[in-house]
Amino acid sequence: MGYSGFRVLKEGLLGHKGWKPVWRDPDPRPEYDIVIIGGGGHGLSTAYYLAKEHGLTNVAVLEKGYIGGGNVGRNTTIVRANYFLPGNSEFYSHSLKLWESLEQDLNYNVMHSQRGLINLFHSDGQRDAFARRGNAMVNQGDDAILLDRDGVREHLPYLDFDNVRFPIYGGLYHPRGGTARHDAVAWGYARGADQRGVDLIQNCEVTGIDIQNGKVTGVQTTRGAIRAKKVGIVVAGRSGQVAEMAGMRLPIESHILQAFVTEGLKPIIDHVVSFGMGHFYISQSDKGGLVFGGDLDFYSSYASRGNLPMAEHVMDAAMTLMPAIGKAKVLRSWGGIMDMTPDGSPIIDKTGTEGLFIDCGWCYGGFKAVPGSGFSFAHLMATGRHHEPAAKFRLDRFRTGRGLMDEEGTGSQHNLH
Amino acid sequence: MANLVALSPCAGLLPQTIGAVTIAEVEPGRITAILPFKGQQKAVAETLKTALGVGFPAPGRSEAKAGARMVWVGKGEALLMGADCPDLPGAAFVDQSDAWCVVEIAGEAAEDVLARLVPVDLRAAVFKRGHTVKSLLGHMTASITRTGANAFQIMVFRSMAETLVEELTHAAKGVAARG
Amino acid sequence: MRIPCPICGTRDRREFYYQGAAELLHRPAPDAGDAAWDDYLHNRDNPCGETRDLWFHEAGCGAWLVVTRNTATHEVMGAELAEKVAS
Amino acid sequence: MRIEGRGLYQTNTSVPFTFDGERLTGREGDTLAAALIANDKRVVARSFKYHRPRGILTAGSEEPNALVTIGHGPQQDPNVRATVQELYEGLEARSQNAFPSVNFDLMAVNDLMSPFLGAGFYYKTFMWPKSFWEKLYEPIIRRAAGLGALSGLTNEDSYEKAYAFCDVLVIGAGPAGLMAALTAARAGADVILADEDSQMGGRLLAETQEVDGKPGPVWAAEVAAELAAMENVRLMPRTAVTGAYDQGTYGALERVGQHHPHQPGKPLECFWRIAASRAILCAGALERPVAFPNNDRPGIMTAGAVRAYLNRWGVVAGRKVALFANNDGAHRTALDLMDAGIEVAAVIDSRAGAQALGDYPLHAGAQVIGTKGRKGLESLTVDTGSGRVRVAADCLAMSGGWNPSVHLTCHMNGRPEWDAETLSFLPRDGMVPGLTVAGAARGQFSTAACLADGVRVAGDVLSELGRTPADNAVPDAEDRPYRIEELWAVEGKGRKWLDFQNDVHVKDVRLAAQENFRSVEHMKRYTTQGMATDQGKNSNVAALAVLADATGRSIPETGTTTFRPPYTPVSIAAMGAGSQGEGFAPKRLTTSHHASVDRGAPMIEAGLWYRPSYFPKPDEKTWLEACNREVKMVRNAVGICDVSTLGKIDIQGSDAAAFLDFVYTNTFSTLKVGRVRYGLMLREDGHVMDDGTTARMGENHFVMTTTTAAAGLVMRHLEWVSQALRPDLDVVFTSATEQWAQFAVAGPKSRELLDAVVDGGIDPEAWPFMACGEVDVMGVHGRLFRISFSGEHAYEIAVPARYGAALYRVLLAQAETMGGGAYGMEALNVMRIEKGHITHAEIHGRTTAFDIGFEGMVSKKKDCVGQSASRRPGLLEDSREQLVGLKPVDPAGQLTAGAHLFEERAQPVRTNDHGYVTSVCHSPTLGHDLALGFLANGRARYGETIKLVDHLRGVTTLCEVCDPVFFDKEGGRVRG
Repeated sequence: MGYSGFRVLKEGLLGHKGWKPVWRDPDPRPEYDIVIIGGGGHGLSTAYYLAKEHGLTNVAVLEKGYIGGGNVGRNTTIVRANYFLPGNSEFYSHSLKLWESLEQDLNYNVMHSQRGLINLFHSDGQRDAFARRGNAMVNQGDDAILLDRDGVREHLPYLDFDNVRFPIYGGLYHPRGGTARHDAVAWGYARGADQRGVDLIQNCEVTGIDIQNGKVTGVQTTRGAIRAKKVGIVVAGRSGQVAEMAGMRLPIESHILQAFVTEGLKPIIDHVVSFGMGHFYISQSDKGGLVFGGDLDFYSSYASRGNLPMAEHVMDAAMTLMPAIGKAKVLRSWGGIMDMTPDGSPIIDKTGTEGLFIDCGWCYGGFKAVPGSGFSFAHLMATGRHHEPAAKFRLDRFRTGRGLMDEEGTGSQHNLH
Repeated sequence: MANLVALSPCAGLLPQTIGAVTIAEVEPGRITAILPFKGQQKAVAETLKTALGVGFPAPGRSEAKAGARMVWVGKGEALLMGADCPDLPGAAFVDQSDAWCVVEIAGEAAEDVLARLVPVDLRAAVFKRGHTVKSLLGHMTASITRTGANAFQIMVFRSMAETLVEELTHAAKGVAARG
Repeated sequence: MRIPCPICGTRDRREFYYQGAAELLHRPAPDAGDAAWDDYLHNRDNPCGETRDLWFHEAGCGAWLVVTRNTATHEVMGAELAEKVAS
Repeated sequence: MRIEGRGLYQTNTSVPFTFDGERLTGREGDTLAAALIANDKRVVARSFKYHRPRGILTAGSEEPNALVTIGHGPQQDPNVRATVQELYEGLEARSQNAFPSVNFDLMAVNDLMSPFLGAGFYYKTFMWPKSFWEKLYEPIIRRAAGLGALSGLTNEDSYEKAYAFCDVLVIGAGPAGLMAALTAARAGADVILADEDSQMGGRLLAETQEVDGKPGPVWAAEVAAELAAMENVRLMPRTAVTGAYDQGTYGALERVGQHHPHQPGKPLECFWRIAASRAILCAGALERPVAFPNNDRPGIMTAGAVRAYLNRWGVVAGRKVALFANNDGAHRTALDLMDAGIEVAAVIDSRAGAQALGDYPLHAGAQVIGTKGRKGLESLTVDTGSGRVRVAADCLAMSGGWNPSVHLTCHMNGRPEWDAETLSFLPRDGMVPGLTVAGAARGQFSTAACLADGVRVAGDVLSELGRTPADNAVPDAEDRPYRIEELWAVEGKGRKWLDFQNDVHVKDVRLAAQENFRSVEHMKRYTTQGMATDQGKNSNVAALAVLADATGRSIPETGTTTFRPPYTPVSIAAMGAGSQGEGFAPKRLTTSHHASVDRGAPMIEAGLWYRPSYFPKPDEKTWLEACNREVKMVRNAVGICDVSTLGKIDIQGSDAAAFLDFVYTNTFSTLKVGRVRYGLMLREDGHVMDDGTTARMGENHFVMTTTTAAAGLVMRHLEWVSQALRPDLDVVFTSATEQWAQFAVAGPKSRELLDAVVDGGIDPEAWPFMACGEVDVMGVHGRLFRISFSGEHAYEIAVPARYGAALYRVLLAQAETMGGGAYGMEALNVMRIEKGHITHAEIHGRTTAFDIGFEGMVSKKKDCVGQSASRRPGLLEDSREQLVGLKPVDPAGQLTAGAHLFEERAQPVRTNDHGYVTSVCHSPTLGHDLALGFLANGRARYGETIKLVDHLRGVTTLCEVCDPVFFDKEGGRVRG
């Protein structure tokens, strides 16, 4: 059923009786061509692109809880393509292009809003590093503008420019950066996949992966065994546990990232703003809440909740950067489970088991990757070949040292990002 | 040629009295970091005891005798304050007389002021005279020792003297304003 | 979160730096080969449940600790000096 | 309306305040909400989506409607609950989210459009044309969004944070909490009793019940006084415990300076971190509204709120009050109102068997199926079961039962359990380790039960702590049964509001179910129910019941969403207190800081330290002029620079040399005493961590130097290596950075200068390049190192820090007599680039020893940290980007840091990218720009012409690739 303004008007007059389920709730069939483990953003988009780009619709997405209940439903909703290392650069560039036509593609308003992102810098050294990044973005065909202090002031007059520990030297402006409504992304992909015949199976936890002679044959679930020719693992923070079912040990540690939202306020922050000295980023949602976050809590955890020291640190950063928001009140905090790789960049690859594929390691940046990740992972699973923009997301880069993507420069070892 | 003039870390910043606390700089005398080598902790403690009457303090403790004080500051490390370091063959000893900014905060509100800054229980019932901790004070690492019923010695690295004074006075003003 | 430092007693998490899985204590020989080094540096059990990991009491006594902890509940079962575990 | 003689605060002190500019008067002890009710203000707010006129619904922090803005200018505080804000003289309150006024709001047109604006409508439209979202639709939606407004001005108020510790934290000071605190305190435990209200007593303050033969508020005041007098008790009124965190850590927000006129310097709020061995949650319960048609009219309130306003503050929101309930407890409202002489229009009880407790008209088995009065309730329509009657009433007290305040128990992901008897979610044991629940928060709804539960739970907690309760006596109090039957949504024409603020009604939840948003999480996210400022405190259970009904499941099967911190919203300023302005990080100042500032040097930050950028002369117009002069000064005469910020680590022990061999790639055991060696340190992943010089002061004594930025990192790393990797080594170390003030004395005249300062002068034979040792400087014992970062003949001289300021003055004075002077970071940077010396611009974390041409320094004769990983094939390939020097082909050509490198004729796009520029300077020595950068296979490309492209700054320059050492390659000057 197509969505449109006309349809909304019609249903409004008819008492909304005509709206149909956004997706079905099918029982699992005994066999599929492809089983995707994980009904989060990346799993759903993978299923959608398998169907749409490759015509593969005998596909099931197995979700142990509810669709979109993982990190796609708990993040700070930022969408950007401002990476600078080869590998990341082309991938996020491709993903952003998919975002830019996502509403029309999905016939679902995910409220992708390109309100612009500004990364602030606070020293000459940081300016040079951001210039390098901005030039890489332009090399890639994306947009970047280097703002000086006055340029930042024009966009963000409410920042503290005068009495501040880390003065603002300028900012890297990425006009095509922005935000999207996170839940809608999951629902839009779910609806699109379902409409094309993909079975979305909720409350279905995978408990085992069946492998015979080095080849995957299916999965065991809480709703019975399901045979499959190919299986894709797309479970973010749970990657370690699911991979273990296939006898794999991954270069992943699961960590907490907290995020915060304030009570609704009249618009004050029109961009996405990030602080260069203290891992702090903020935007204001269309409902009026300030949505912001900071760094990892820095200890491995599956608890989806954080502790006060990092929460306070985030507020500290807010107060030094933009004390105009001091009287905004934090309404809710939450924590997502981040699948951290040693170098902070993701993995989209085959595994040592034939027919078993993995898409993981999105660290704290998975939301903006949802379209690109699904597109590239679907390409790999359907064709057996790496999709060019994601070709560097290899599992073996850590062993060989070839193509490490340590954007932060803090090291390609765990807990340095 | 003239001699070099010595300046203390908080010169021009202290003392200050705010509400029910007074914050003043302390001239600690000579400070020597003592780090016993492997297996030498006991021998070093005995040498110190013989020479100065103070041993090597247990974690979280300080000892004092006739002006000489030993303040524990970390794993395998204590500061000898107020006395010259005797010959200690079993330990590394490093002059730190100029490395620390040493301040005393005293008065009825001292505990309340420190409760704004230090994530450790410093109330008299659990943190008694002679007890010491290495912890945070605001965003700085600090050594904090109770020196009296309402008095604490605070030490941070010399370069952060100005921040220390700002943190303490800011907290003291908030406490005082509550009345 | 509070961590029981064997030297200082139980302290707020903000005094500690986190390093990750305690298997970092078992450094392979220089010639152990790339698989052993890859495993040591990168691959992790990443358990959901009990784990042993490394914490540094940076703003306290300066001891490296091995903390036994539950990653699902954040329960902390205990801590020992890394030095003792390692030697 | 004020009822004289009623209420706890019988003073004659009137308190003037304004609401939307109108001058009004309240009474001491009032909340803003009580004062507005006393002044017969009915519409005090507008709802979020439909801009419906709204009145006050509750008497607590859960209030979803009556949010106002307090104050103006930088003090402007949006979204303040009128039900919590205490009245004070001059309080300035304004309504929000209405234009032009709360009584006449043009945005109420949304209400007429509501058939089209149901749950999730925006996901289905606003998609065409593509470009209209950012340009048209979103701006309109954003303008309509939000409740109150921030001032947009920098905060000027004071906030604070603090820590507290206790054996037992009691959260909530109602009957259960007071008894729990009293029991624990009398047994000698260290107790903190925190309550979000301004006064201890909880519901006792709002009811007319007696405890121990005394009026409840009197009893509560006596207990609070006893507790206040005990040394082991800390009472924290106006303090909401906002979050439960691990190992007994609780966050709490105290309102310190918001209940009286502004006092400059006094904190407005304090955010507490409380570490408690045990906690007892006595947070009470919150009353549920009932979803019946048009249940959101001003004048419709929870029954408990009606009693609170009457009994505590002596005000009533109407003259004819009706009651709609499904439980016995609510009937007290009618009794209290009649006692105060207020007409009770009707009591409508949905239970067929309901009995009247007094002389009031009761409709048992009846329901309210409609209301009238857009800006204030006028009448209700009641379905009595046998027909419809219209009841005139201007206030309706409603009660759908009570929800225990289990929120904190859910902060660690625990889910409460549905209880069919109380029709509420009750906490399970152990949801938060160390936290036990007592009283109404676990479904004990009578006062007597709460008192007894507080005593019992405190006793359990005490025995866990190894203490014995001193006294187990429980005071007498009312023990009336609760008796409740299900009543969630009443059918009938009109919208039945669930989430008042977000305008979510029963039909929205049913639409969600119809569209298969059947998971409670999906329903919440799709409809926005529970996402308003009350976080579903008023609406969650009823919405869940409606969803359960719509999906044919029971409530337990349907499940519940979780509660996450904070319990009540916490201002960013409170949680980030102390960090505004310069408080975000410590400032580290060198001993020469003030002298540099006095000379007009702009100070820049490096690893928390402040260092001088350059020292302008009066005739110099730009920083570059000053920088060029300083470079020439050092190259031709002598310059002084404070280098105390570099980390200095004193390392001693019989295995000190072996230790250094393990942490550095190169060998230090072969270094002679009295000599200095440059060292390179890797991370275990084989990339460069830091570099610096280390001096051997004695056989078993070294002083290591780190870069300024990495000093802490290196110290942590050394501890790691010594404790975890090499506990076998006999080595100890400590930071000596702060003990020494150290100055570089650089330039051809440096020895001449030092001859005048160092006692006994400098014997050139004794001080060759890379020598170190102890010296006396004007009678002060110090250290001298003959090392150079500038490439000139240079020394670093160190004295104890107390003499730093004095020595800097002496050195400068001496230098100035020799045509020299101070130089800053800009000149230092130019000189090190001229010499090809790397900094963290080059060793930025992704570079290896191979990349910077130092792979020869990674000794193969010994193991060291990072050695194995550095041998990975991918880290040794020629195609890697390698450190090179770059100079413009045209000497006037401009180089910029951050630019990328391409072959001369290649398009500047990613696929042609060959590298990038890390450091750039204008060299006054060579007369053109210089750069260091990384170029693919760069070392093999010296002499090649490549293209530097900086899109962002619009620069394209052809460069020659060269060796990174541009000046004095042979090093004659440094050794001279």
